[in-house]
Amino acid sequence: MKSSTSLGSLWDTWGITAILVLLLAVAPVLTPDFFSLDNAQSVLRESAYLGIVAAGMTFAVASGAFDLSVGGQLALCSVVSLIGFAAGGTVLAIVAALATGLACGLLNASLITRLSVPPFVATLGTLFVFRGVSYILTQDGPKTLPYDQIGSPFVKIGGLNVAGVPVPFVIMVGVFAAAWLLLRRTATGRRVLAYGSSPEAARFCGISATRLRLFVFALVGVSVGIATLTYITRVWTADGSAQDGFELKVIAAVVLGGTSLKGGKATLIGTFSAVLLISVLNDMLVSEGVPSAYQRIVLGGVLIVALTIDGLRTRFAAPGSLRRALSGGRTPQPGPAR
Amino acid sequence: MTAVLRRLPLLLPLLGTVVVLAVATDSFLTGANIENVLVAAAIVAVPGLAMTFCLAMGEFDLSIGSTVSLAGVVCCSAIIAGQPAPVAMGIALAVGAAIGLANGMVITKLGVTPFIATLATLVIVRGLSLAYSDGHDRIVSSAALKYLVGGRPLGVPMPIVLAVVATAAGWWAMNRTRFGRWVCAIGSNREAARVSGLPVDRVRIAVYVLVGVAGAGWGLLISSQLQKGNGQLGMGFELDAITVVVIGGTALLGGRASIVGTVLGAVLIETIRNGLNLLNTPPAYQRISVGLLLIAALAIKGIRRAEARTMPVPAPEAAR
Amino acid sequence: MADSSTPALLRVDGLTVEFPGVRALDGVHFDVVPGEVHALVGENGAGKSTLLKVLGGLHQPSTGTIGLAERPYRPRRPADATHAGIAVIYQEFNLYPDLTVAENVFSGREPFHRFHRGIRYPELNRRAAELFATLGVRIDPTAPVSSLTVSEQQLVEIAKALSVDGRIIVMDEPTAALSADEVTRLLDVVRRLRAEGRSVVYVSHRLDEVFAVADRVTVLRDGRHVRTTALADTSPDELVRLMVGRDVSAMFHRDDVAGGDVVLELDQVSAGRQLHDVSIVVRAGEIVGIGGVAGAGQPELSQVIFGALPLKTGRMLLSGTDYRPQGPHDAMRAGIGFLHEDRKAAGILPDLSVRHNLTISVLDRVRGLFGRLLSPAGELGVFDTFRKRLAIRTTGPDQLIGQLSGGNQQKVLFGRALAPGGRLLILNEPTRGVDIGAKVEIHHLINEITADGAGVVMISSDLPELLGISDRVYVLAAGRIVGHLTGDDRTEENVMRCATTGQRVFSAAVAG
Amino acid sequence: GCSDSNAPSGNQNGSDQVVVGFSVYDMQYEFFQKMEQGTRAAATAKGWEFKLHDEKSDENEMVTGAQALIDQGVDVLIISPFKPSALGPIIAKAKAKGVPVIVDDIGGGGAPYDAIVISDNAGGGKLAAEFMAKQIAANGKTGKNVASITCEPSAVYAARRNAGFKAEIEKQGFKVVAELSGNSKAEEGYKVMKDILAKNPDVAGVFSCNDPMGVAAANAVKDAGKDPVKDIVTVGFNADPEAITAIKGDGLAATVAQDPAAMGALTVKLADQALAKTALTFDNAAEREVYNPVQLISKENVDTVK
Ligand SMILES: Nc1ncnc2c1ncn2[C@@H]1O[C@H](COP(=O)(O)OP(=O)(O)OP(=O)(O)O)[C@@H](O)[C@H]1O
Ligand SMILES: Nc1ncnc2c1ncn2[C@@H]1O[C@H](COP(=O)(O)OP(=O)(O)OP(=O)(O)O)[C@@H](O)[C@H]1O
Ligand SMILES: O[C@@H]1[C@@H](O)[C@H](O)OC[C@H]1O
Ligand SMILES: [Mg+2]
Ligand SMILES: [Mg+2]
Repeated sequence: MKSSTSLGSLWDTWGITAILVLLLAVAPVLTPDFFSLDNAQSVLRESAYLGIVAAGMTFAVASGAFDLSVGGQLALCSVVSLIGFAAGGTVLAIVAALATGLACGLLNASLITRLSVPPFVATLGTLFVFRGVSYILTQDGPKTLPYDQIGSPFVKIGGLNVAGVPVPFVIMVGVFAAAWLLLRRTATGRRVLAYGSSPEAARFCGISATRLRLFVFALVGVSVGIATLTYITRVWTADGSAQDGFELKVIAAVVLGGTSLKGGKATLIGTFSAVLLISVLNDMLVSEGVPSAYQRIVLGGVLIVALTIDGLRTRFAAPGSLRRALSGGRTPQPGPAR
Repeated sequence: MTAVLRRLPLLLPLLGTVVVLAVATDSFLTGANIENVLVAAAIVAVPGLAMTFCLAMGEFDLSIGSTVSLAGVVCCSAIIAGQPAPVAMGIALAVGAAIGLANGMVITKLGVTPFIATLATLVIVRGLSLAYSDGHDRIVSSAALKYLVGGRPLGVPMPIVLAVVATAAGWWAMNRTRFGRWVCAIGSNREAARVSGLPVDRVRIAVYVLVGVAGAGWGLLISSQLQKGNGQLGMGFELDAITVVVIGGTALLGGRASIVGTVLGAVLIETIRNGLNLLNTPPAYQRISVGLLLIAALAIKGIRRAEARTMPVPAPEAAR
Repeated sequence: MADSSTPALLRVDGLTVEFPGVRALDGVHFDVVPGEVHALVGENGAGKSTLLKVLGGLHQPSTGTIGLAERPYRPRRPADATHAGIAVIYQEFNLYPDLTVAENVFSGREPFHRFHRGIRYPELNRRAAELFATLGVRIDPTAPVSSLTVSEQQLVEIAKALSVDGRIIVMDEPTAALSADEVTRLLDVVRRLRAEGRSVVYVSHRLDEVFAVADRVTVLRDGRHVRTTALADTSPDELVRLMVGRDVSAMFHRDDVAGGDVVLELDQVSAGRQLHDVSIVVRAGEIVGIGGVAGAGQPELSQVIFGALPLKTGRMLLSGTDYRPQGPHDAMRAGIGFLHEDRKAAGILPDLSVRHNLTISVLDRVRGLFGRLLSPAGELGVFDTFRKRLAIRTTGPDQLIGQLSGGNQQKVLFGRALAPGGRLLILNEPTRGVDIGAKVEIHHLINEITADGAGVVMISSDLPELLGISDRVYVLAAGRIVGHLTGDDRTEENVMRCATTGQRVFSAAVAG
Repeated sequence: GCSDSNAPSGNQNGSDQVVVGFSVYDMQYEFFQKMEQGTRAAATAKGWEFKLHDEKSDENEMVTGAQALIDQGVDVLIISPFKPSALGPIIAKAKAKGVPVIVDDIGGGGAPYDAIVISDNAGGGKLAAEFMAKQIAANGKTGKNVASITCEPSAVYAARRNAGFKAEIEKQGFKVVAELSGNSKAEEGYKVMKDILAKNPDVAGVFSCNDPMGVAAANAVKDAGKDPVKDIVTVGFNADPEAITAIKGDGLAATVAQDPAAMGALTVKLADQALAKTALTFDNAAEREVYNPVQLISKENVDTVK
């Protein structure tokens, strides 16, 4: 069989990874101790929770929706997990985080499928609800992992390394591997892409929108539950305000990675690289002592540059388009547009 | 009446909320409070109307909250530097237009997806605003700037006047002009719009400029209230603007727009917020209530839609 | 009538268009003289649509020249074509579902008030209505396009092209979705355009239309020019040979079969606003045709069986047991396959590859590792089978389906419907847009399925096809069964009589 | 600090110069800019090397950045934590490396820091209440209703201000008829005040637990045609420049001043003592708290404070 991988489709999957590699190549020049063990571990540890949720969110975006409530879910899972820890130690803390995530996801899913509330509004609404409930549960002050529990296995998750690799990062890699299998090698993953590509056509392929959305939003919830384990054991505390604005960061990582907001296309490799890209960039800016106002300007600029390369690629994908682009014409996007 | 309700499904939850508040509080239905709600609603409605065009086109502009901040900082700095207030406001609006133009160019000419492009501008413009103001307040005392929210032509608060004019203009532009139809056409099927020879890029750029200017206008209204500009203002406003549009019934995927829906969406949100304050609701419960009411308002619509679906139209639904 | 000695209005020379992995056009030449109808024919994927897209400014050739009225013509964008007086009806619709019919027809050319910039809606709607009157159809100009049937959408596309007032009107398979009398009226319009001195480029897989309306014909094969000739100098058989490169055996013929057990029974079924008290039976091994004019309720009938439309009253039985699908997923699990008539809106999964489009209905059967994970090899197997069987022209399994020619997309969707191989297959317009060779192959495949014991419900606006392949035909009019034709009663006259006059013709008892 | 490490006589990074790491809440706020100036000035005066990290109002960034400072080998860490309750993992790491930790402002979150310099937030709230009661009386008003605009519910320090205010004002016979959150934001403070005025046009005073909301509330009072000094006594907290300007122009009745620069200098002093392993003296030994006094600023004294 002749392989039909074109440069274009390679870029779709690996584009952001290429930019990440580029950045890693210049990092030691700009930031001499970038590859010091401490720093490298810190970069990998720091973004695991973002990455894990982004892996789940990739499915939601691929199905043509997104979940705005993940910040509220993270807050609630963290608070409940800490309550669980206080009540029953490590096992209960873990179970509480996962179960809360799943419950949040199922609640979103049932609002969307049973009450026909559009995902945007349903998850915007539950964002408020989850944060509100988290606040109520922390009325007497934020929940905290007590300092005297420093030796407990739960508290250690966030800080441990195996063979020098931070455990949160190991978990993140595991989650991405599982997510990749789910997306690329199971019927369910394929249905997600089909539904995102054309909900109407998918319906006539026997894909049940109800079950699909139930699955997708429950999956996002579970991913938040897992992320909570790496998050809460790193910052040791939570209340209703935890990770304000988280939803936009997560969606940005997914879209930056190359997953289309219109649904139907997804790349977990892209999401993974985008998460690391943001984390590496942030680390470099911070260790260079760039004031935060300017950090923002650089970060925004890099986002645009990264996706400009992508935009230009699509523009030059069609025959004769290079010439036309140079002469200012427009290029048809391949495939039917919706 | 049922026809009106079908076209403006938000009326029902709005009326319900009003009735509940009228019963539950003794101050909701006072003149001062109604004016208070309407002014607050007018202030989000104006940018919401511009955002309606963006969503109708099937796109988002996330940068609007940062534009609010930068416009306020620029306007107040200009006033401090001795510019007459109208000139300062003009400069601020021009800055808003420039941000919109930048968004539009990056999106159409560089092919960056609107979500990332405007997210990047959100971050950059916030950075500019913070860097320019160095984290300091730009405090002014300007009667002319104050007139934007404090003025009362013919006894009507200025924001309401602005919103009424903007609604009329927005409705006309959306439903009666070629521009509005092209916006919906692009949102309905971008490829078809291109094949039909519509000036797709020009329309898209125009919409981003519109949102930029409206964002700057929003910033002026906020700075008019606070008599200052600074780098912190307007955080998270992008979600507020998009929310009033979406609950107003404009399709997130584009193609359809409801100008009046956006205005009702703004009134509903502000009514809920005001009502919760009148009821002295603690912040945690306020969040929960706002969330639940949002869902409830749209669930009512959703159930109506589900009912409609059991009486299917002859043709298969369009794929969306 | 013009002949080939008249100087050409449009002249295409040495045109080459390349896509990654394919050369869609390879040094093609082609010309159109004023006042002629020039047909363009060829197999699926021969390059017809690509040529038209170049004329319309959608694709840019890598080499070649085009002259229009003796001047170079290099359209870079659709507006260039419109300005040059070329109007194109593309094979895939380009409509805005959320806008009204009239807004669609005049998109970009809306009449507006100079002073207040408002669109002149009364004029807009009136002009749209006039256009539909010339086409002899009634479509409400103020209806949203999302409420139209596929054939109505096709008519809107035609009206759009006519509204441009072009010198050259290019039509890519305009009749693929039209019913017989709509086709007749369209051909009249084409003749009228010619009489007005305009030129028409006409693409169709229906050679009878080509012979009925065209003056000259150009045959493309594999992106190359094969022959241009006056129709008077050729025959259908010769055209087929030129297109396919070999003779194609006669149209499929099917002997009468006696059906087996009843697979599907509908008892007084009403659904939607369109379907009333429908009772039909389908037996194993049978092909049951559903006839009637467009809009008589055919898609509704097929969708209610497939669970895509909820049942209002009546009941359905599948192999004798009660059948109440909650949605198409239930129907599929019950062993029903389905082909939708709207390829673009409800057929293709545009972001997925050809392979994934094919296997989406049989995911449960392409499992490898642990019986859970999909097996890429299994999927390739499905792909290979159908590519060979249906001669799908694609660069490979990973090509996006949207990059296939229209007819090849249709073949993929047919394969998808067929793949699960259940007890009942519902086919809406199975051969829409496919070439002659593929049509015969599709008929063979349908025959094979029934030989394996499945029942088939077949809906086709192509009456000869419907009658030629069905064992029995039910006729629908205004959502009710008005006829049931078997044996020698299956004639076009009988179908048309009950479909249009509502006169009831039953050649056999309906109930099983 | 804890003396479990056999720290070399010099310091962590091997050279003679002491390196101090300062992790700051958010450099976008003037309050923390001043705190940073005070800290930096005191540190450089001692000849120390000063390393800054900006938490950017994010608990994840706080933990990451503060831990990175420790990794980089600072000898002592000063931190104004965005989330006091997230100090645990930072202090755990510091302890492991024998780095003393001095907390500045906000709160200590119960972790074993070496010392915390803290404004008397509850005391500040009390000062605000005392002033408000006095000013209401001076205005000749008899209304007994007042309102409070709070920060976001997670801000522990702000909750203490409100608690201090409430306790005192109620003791003085007033009733807090509205207690609503403006989430620390000026825009929301303005709106909330409008709602308060719509329901309770007769409130005699309003306390706001930061100045952006306080000045915004004063603007809302003015926009309702009332005077934020004479009609509705409006009091903020922090003595941000905008509050000082407003007080001078009769646009705000009072604010409670903290002195972030002085607090910064104080943390450096404590850091020095901790490095030298001298015993620290606390105002509240149980919590290892060192208080920095707060001061009420009104028209009367606004010209006398710097
Ligand atoms: N979204 C869906 N729409 C329609 N049918 C579905 C959907 N999800 C699963 N199914 C079908 O439901 C049945 C059971 O589903 P389940 O998810 O338990 O198993 P599966 O499909 O074999 O597993 P997986 O898809 O995860 O590999 C299967 O026949 C499957 O094809
Ligand atoms: N955007 C595209 N990207 C890649 N290949 C394409 C694209 N468009 C068309 N092709 C290829 O070009 C060839 C010619 O396609 P074209 O659509 O012109 O065929 P056609 O003659 O119109 O066929 P049909 O009768 O099926 O409509 C096909 O092999 C098709 O796959
Ligand atoms: O007083 C400080 C306040 O001004 C700032 O906004 O948040 C932290 C507080 O300690
Ligand atoms: Mg499954
Ligand atoms: Mg074609």
